[in-house]
Amino acid sequence: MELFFYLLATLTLLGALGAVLLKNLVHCALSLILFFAGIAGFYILLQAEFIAAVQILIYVGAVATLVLFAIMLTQNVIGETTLKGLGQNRWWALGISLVVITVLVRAIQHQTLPSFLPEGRVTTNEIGHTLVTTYVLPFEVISILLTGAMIGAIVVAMETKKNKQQATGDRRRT
Amino acid sequence: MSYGLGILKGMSVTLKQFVESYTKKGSIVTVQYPEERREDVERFRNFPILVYDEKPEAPRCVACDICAKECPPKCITIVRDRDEQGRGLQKPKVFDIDLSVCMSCGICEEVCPFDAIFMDHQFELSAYDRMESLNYHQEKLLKPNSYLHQIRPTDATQIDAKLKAKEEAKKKTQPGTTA
Amino acid sequence: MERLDQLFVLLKKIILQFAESFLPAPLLPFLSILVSITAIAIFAPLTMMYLTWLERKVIGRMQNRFGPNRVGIYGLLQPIADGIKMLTKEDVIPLGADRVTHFLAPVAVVVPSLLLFSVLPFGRNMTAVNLDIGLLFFIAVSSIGTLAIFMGGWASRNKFSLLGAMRAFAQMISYEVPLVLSVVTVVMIVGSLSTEKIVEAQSGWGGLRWFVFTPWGFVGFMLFFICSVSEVNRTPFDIPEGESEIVAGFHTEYSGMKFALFYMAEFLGAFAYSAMAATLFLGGWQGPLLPSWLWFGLKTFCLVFTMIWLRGTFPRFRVDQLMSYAWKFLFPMGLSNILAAGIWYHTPFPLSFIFATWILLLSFIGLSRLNPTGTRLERRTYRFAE
Amino acid sequence: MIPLSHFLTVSAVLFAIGLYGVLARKNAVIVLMGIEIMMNAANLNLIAFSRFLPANRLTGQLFALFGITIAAAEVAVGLALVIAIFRMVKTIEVDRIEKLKG
Repeated sequence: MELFFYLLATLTLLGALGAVLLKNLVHCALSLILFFAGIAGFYILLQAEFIAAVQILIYVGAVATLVLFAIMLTQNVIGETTLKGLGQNRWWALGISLVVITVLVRAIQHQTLPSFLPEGRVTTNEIGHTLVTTYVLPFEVISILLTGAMIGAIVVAMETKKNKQQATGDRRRT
Repeated sequence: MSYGLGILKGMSVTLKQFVESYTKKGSIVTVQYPEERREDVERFRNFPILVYDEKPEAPRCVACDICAKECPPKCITIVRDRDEQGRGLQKPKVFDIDLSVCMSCGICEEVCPFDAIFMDHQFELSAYDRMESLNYHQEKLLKPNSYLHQIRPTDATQIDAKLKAKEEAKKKTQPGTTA
Repeated sequence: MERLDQLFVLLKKIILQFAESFLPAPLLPFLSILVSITAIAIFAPLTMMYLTWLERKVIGRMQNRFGPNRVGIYGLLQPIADGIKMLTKEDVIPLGADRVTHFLAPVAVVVPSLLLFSVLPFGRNMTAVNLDIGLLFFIAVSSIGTLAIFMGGWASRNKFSLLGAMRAFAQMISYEVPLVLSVVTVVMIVGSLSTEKIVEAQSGWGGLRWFVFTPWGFVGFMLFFICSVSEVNRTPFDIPEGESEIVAGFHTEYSGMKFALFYMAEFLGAFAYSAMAATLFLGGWQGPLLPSWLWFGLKTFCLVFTMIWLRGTFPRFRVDQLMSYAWKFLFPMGLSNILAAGIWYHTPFPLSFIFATWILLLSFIGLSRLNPTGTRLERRTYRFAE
Repeated sequence: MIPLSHFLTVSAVLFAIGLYGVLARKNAVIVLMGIEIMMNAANLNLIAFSRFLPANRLTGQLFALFGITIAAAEVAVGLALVIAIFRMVKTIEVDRIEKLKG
């Protein structure tokens, strides 16, 4: 069991680091997908298969596609995806994230955490059942939020007559 | 309500073809080439051949060079035969056709005034090297008139009749003028 | 009969007993998983090879010609000849391509389509991995394939393959939605995501309890089958590798073994999707007389044959027709199918069929009337290269 | 048997990496990816606690489910904004998009 954990941990950390540090945008996106797969592996380790499958379906299936589409749409030339790399304030960023890590890890060490494993598994129909009985309000609110977000995203990103000319216009001027 | 029926109709056609290919006899058209062969079609044309009547030394061709001029890819080369004094003879000394260039269009057969060149039915002529072995010389091109009768009976008989008629006409005028 | 039905299960038991003698005890569960994995690993490529043979024979026969019949009797060794040809072909990596993604793409395409096999119920208690979220796993893994195709298209760094990859992306996403909607109806009625329970729910009455005989089941089956044909990029939805327009789409720059992997993924996907369609709507391995795995094979074979039959009949969709067909026809049909299934579930027997068919017919006619067929592309406006 | 602290440290490190990505990178799409990584780290915590705490074990997984849907909606809107910005200003370098004129 521990072997899987360490394997998955390295895989996920590599994916996350790659997503953040790589120069080529599409390589970042692909390592992000590796990261999502690693997280799904963790969920399976924690015996949450349903959430792992949902994670793969939503993140690897849809969010990564969305990110790749965005990269494709915002790159003027395919392949020219090397960018000026990191911003000049990256040392500050490194400092802040190191501080965050030390604070969190210190907090984890001092905390007395339950170490024994309760038996019994959470089955999918249990999740489904509680989702529609005790948690029905957040369930409905989420569905409204999703439709709102979807319509909003489409309206924002849509090419109307007005900004279509703007898009082509700009390019001709520069 | 007929949305989608077009799809079913299309699919039924292909299914019918599929089923018929097993049941109906003639529905599969492919000829399994090396084993089965398609029967010979008279006007089939492949590479040109020269025709001689009796002796291979006297082909019908009089080396008039019309076919060489007319040949689109220019793959015919003719050199007229010369006797000792250097006067041209009505016979080609060298008659080469480069089969790797020839596109078997049949123009040489059409323009030839002396019906000397015809398109052959023989197409299995593969060779190992492109240059020399596909450049057919006169000996390889010459074929007897009987072979022509064998592969293109109707055309051959018409041409023989025409030649014979020309022969008599010449004989008839010939004695007239000498007298 | 029982022994024949459980043939493969008994085979596995014999192997395990034989291995028990010399293997230490804790290794046994791994061994049983290993045995089913090797079974799939042998079964999948074999089916793929002989699906290619079947496809060439059937399409040949549909076009009044023999299929391959030179290599071996009836061309049975043709797939092996193709395999050798694929292996010996030189593996060209284009200069501009970035090696890592170019190399990873075929692997990332084949792995999901092999994973799909782990969840399929090949026969009575013959599912390789009996997940209780089997169906969700199937859909999640099939969405990974889309990404791998993009990787392949983008990595080979040429205009055609990128165009093909973007087309594949758009097509597979917009056809995944109706696919999931048609699966939702089955899950709603059966109440569980595991493929075993879905098949059990369709037993009884000698096959009349199959979902395909219910109104919503028939429409769901049509939706699922159409969407699976397009998920697998087969005609008439094979725009990503539309030979006529964009050379070979996303696998233009692949040759040799890598191209074989793309090809293999397509056929494994076709087989897995038809098997899932059979499980969901045609009662998996339910069947009166024959052993269960034979019934499963027969149904999947019929569905794969229809996929090939479609390929022999239809021309390719235009991209905008493809998109509008998915969003303007299949998606609303999926929604109305769920409504019909809900009503079917809660009304008593004679009424339920009438209501469900009435709703579905209404939505079918309405949608077909709403979607104007034969719309022309609007006049192309040309922008000169800046 | 992997203790809970291991999972928490991994998710803490992932959270920090996401934070670094958000702060250090210039391209808006990578910033959104960083936010995605932070959201996932939080979800990992939820699931880890739901596994180890004997109380009703379901809430962790449910909230992770809600977290995933919200993150997906957030990425969709974020990327729509990025595309709209790109159409107007032709660049998505984060530090160049600070002109507030119309």
